[in-house]
Amino acid sequence: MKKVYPDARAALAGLLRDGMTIMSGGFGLCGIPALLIEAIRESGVKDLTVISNNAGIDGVGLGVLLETRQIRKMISSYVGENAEFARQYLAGELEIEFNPQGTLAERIRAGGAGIPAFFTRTGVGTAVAEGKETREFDGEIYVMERGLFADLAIVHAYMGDTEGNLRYRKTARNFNPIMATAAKVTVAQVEHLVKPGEMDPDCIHTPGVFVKRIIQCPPGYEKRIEQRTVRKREPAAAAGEEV
Amino acid sequence: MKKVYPDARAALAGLLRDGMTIMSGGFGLCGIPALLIEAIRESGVKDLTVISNNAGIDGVGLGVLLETRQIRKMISSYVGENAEFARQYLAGELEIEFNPQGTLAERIRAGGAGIPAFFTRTGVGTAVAEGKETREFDGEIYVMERGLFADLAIVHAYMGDTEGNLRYRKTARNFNPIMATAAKVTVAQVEHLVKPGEMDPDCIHTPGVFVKRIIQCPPGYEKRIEQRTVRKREPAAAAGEEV
Amino acid sequence: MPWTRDEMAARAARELKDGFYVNLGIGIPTLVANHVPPGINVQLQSENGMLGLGPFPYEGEEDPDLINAGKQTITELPTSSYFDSAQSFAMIRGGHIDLSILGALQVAQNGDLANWMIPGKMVKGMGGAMDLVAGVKRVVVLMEHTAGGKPKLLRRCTLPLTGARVVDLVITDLGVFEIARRGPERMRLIELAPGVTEAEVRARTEADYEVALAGAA
Amino acid sequence: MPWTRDEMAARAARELKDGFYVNLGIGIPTLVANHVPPGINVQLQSENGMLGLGPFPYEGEEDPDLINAGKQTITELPTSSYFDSAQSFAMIRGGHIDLSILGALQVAQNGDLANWMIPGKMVKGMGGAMDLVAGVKRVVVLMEHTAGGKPKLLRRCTLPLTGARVVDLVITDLGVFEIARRGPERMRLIELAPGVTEAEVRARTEADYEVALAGAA
Repeated sequence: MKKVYPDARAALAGLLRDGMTIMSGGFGLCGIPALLIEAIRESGVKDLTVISNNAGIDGVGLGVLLETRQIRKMISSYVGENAEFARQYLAGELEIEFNPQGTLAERIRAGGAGIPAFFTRTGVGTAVAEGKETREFDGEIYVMERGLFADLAIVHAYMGDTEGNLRYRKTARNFNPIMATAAKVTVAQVEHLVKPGEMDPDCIHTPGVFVKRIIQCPPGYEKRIEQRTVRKREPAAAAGEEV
Repeated sequence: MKKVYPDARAALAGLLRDGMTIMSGGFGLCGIPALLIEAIRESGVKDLTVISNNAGIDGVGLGVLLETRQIRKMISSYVGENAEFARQYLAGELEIEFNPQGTLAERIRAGGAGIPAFFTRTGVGTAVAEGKETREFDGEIYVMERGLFADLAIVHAYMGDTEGNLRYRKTARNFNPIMATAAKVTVAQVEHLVKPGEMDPDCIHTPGVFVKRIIQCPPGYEKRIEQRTVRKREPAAAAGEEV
Repeated sequence: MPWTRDEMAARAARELKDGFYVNLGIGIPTLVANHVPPGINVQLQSENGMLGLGPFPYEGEEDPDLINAGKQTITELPTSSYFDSAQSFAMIRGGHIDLSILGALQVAQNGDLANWMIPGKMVKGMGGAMDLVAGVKRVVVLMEHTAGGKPKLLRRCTLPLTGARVVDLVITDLGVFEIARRGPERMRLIELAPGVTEAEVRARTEADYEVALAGAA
Repeated sequence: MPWTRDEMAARAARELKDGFYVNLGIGIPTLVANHVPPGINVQLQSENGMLGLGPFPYEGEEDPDLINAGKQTITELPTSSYFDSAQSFAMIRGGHIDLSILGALQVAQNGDLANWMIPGKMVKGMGGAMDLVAGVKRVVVLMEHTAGGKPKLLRRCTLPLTGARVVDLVITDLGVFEIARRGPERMRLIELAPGVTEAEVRARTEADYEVALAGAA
């Protein structure tokens, strides 16, 4: 059972169809599966529902699928950084379902874990709870939220082996591991593809069972920075100091 | 804010009271917080409700709290290996609430995650679902289960730092990380206590926020094996071969 | 002649497909690992938090931190990974494990399974069995056809259930039965152990089943 | 004289206690990190999956894999750990974070908070704000007392809510208000910026509040 594919296009072959639901990992531009997004763009598949915390920025990440109008609906928590998004949304060309970020994460985790619904305090008394069942437990009101499960999940990892075991790096982990569990098929792009046994088995974030196909990013693959923020090299830098 | 305590007794000082609920990590005898259990025995605290996948064996692990009759009720998935347990249970001295192992794990995880209730397929149509709400989602019946939260969680980790960050080893991880999240106070015993920065931050299983007190196991701390099973050193060992 | 335990395990191993992730129960199911067909690569999952189970350790190499769900010492493989109990059952409940092979006290013709409790005896608990049968994609039962001369394949289970309509296939020492988990109740005898007759099976089975043997009329 | 943004942040920093785990919102709340009192050790959490946030990197040391929830490049500390978004919000929703300090568009006298949406304008989404205010043990709002001359402390919020009865304390440029999250509605003015009078605050506040200044009659 070979999981390794030569490139993004090959790894997505046979998996794409119009109207499908795709989960796409990352937070902002951090840990996004940019190669796989690019291959989806090239495939021309359309009317997509995309579940992703953010929508990229213009021309980067999911921004490229917005430019080509391949996305019909987004399920996200925050989409502030994308002018093309705003234009399509205000023109009524794009549907958006906002979820609180933690509810979005938990819905994805639930979908992958066989939990069809759960209760949370988040959003009680707000527009988020409208039309949803609320219920009291031990004197506190909670709203019921449903699990999310997609046709396809695309994720980015720092390291992966040929069995599909994945390891993420720093805050590029974010939504990737939970999305990897919550789709019929999960395809991963990894910066470093290694042989089984080269990763510490205590430090595998996504066990191989969740990953069906895997590709290695080509040399020179660029990870973009959305907000480059730095401090001056001074003896006593104040802002953002260790607290 | 010092989290490190000199020994198990000191780490539990002020935390124990009769009738309290305690979560205790481990699967069988693997990854159990034996030092902390021993200190609970010495404290004499009684009428405990203990949430633990198993109940130890006679004289080892939670078995020592059964011998001293300090446990009034167990919430577990499997308690097969303990003669004293069987005696007290059949004599009506001990209450037991059986949970399917995955439901137990999810209830603990939910308790720690602020989820008061969730739905699962596990146990539908069985005695486990009796008296519980069932509900249909997308044509499938599910049973509602409640989150679990304890007064105290005691866990065992392989390595921990003075900030309370923990790392577990192999299958000794089991219930420990989720229990660490699901109690008012979590106390950890670790085999190796290190300074912050000595563990890879991508490989910390329990972030320090969940751990209030920590002790290091003394030299010679023995981890017990419940079922020592070996194979013969032969050129072609059959049973249990890699598959 | 009825199948031996090893032959039953070998028959169960024919349910494995390349790339499968499999959870094996305690007892006869454990033997299935010895009969994986050549060219088939499967990964074993253990619900206490491991994927990629290796064989038992050599004497002196036992590791107290490395056990299977039966609490036996085992070893790891290059493909192994570890996770906590919540993630382990997320994997199981979420339908990510392809196959579970486990033992049974009783199986009903509608796929009901009883394998955790005999009322009046000491109850040890269900462990992970209820989660496995509710969550794993395909459930295969490996069991003796009768217990103390009494049928274990029944119209209705009389013991408390582990799961309702959860069994896909039953392999006994006498033959193999397919069960429909959805729609009308339907159990079919699809294979006989060599030399065992349909009449023998009928005599030792309470459940109603159709005969659908390969090559039969 | 009203407090400056830095003075507001310094006042908010007095809410920190040793050993606290704290989530700071974007804007003025970020400045709180610069005013942690001596002897107080706090760990900052970022909802994108990090505990133990370090300062901004030196030029040339930015790491695309290391950002805060505002998507700014940051650094790690010896105490840092990383986790996925589900665990991050399990931490938040489960009440494991001691304090959240965030900005607001409006706060009502009953503790209702609006800070994510202005109808008719482009809606960007609530991000993690709804989870933070619903889950964190104590919620402190840091905001200007008025916006365009209009009060932001209201009897009832007119903008869509981020959370209902979720605010414990409001620090504005004019003073500090305590709000009861449970029981009858109750907002109390407990501190004034130096030189600011109670009458000035009253004139710029729509919400009903009691005056409970330390040292006041």
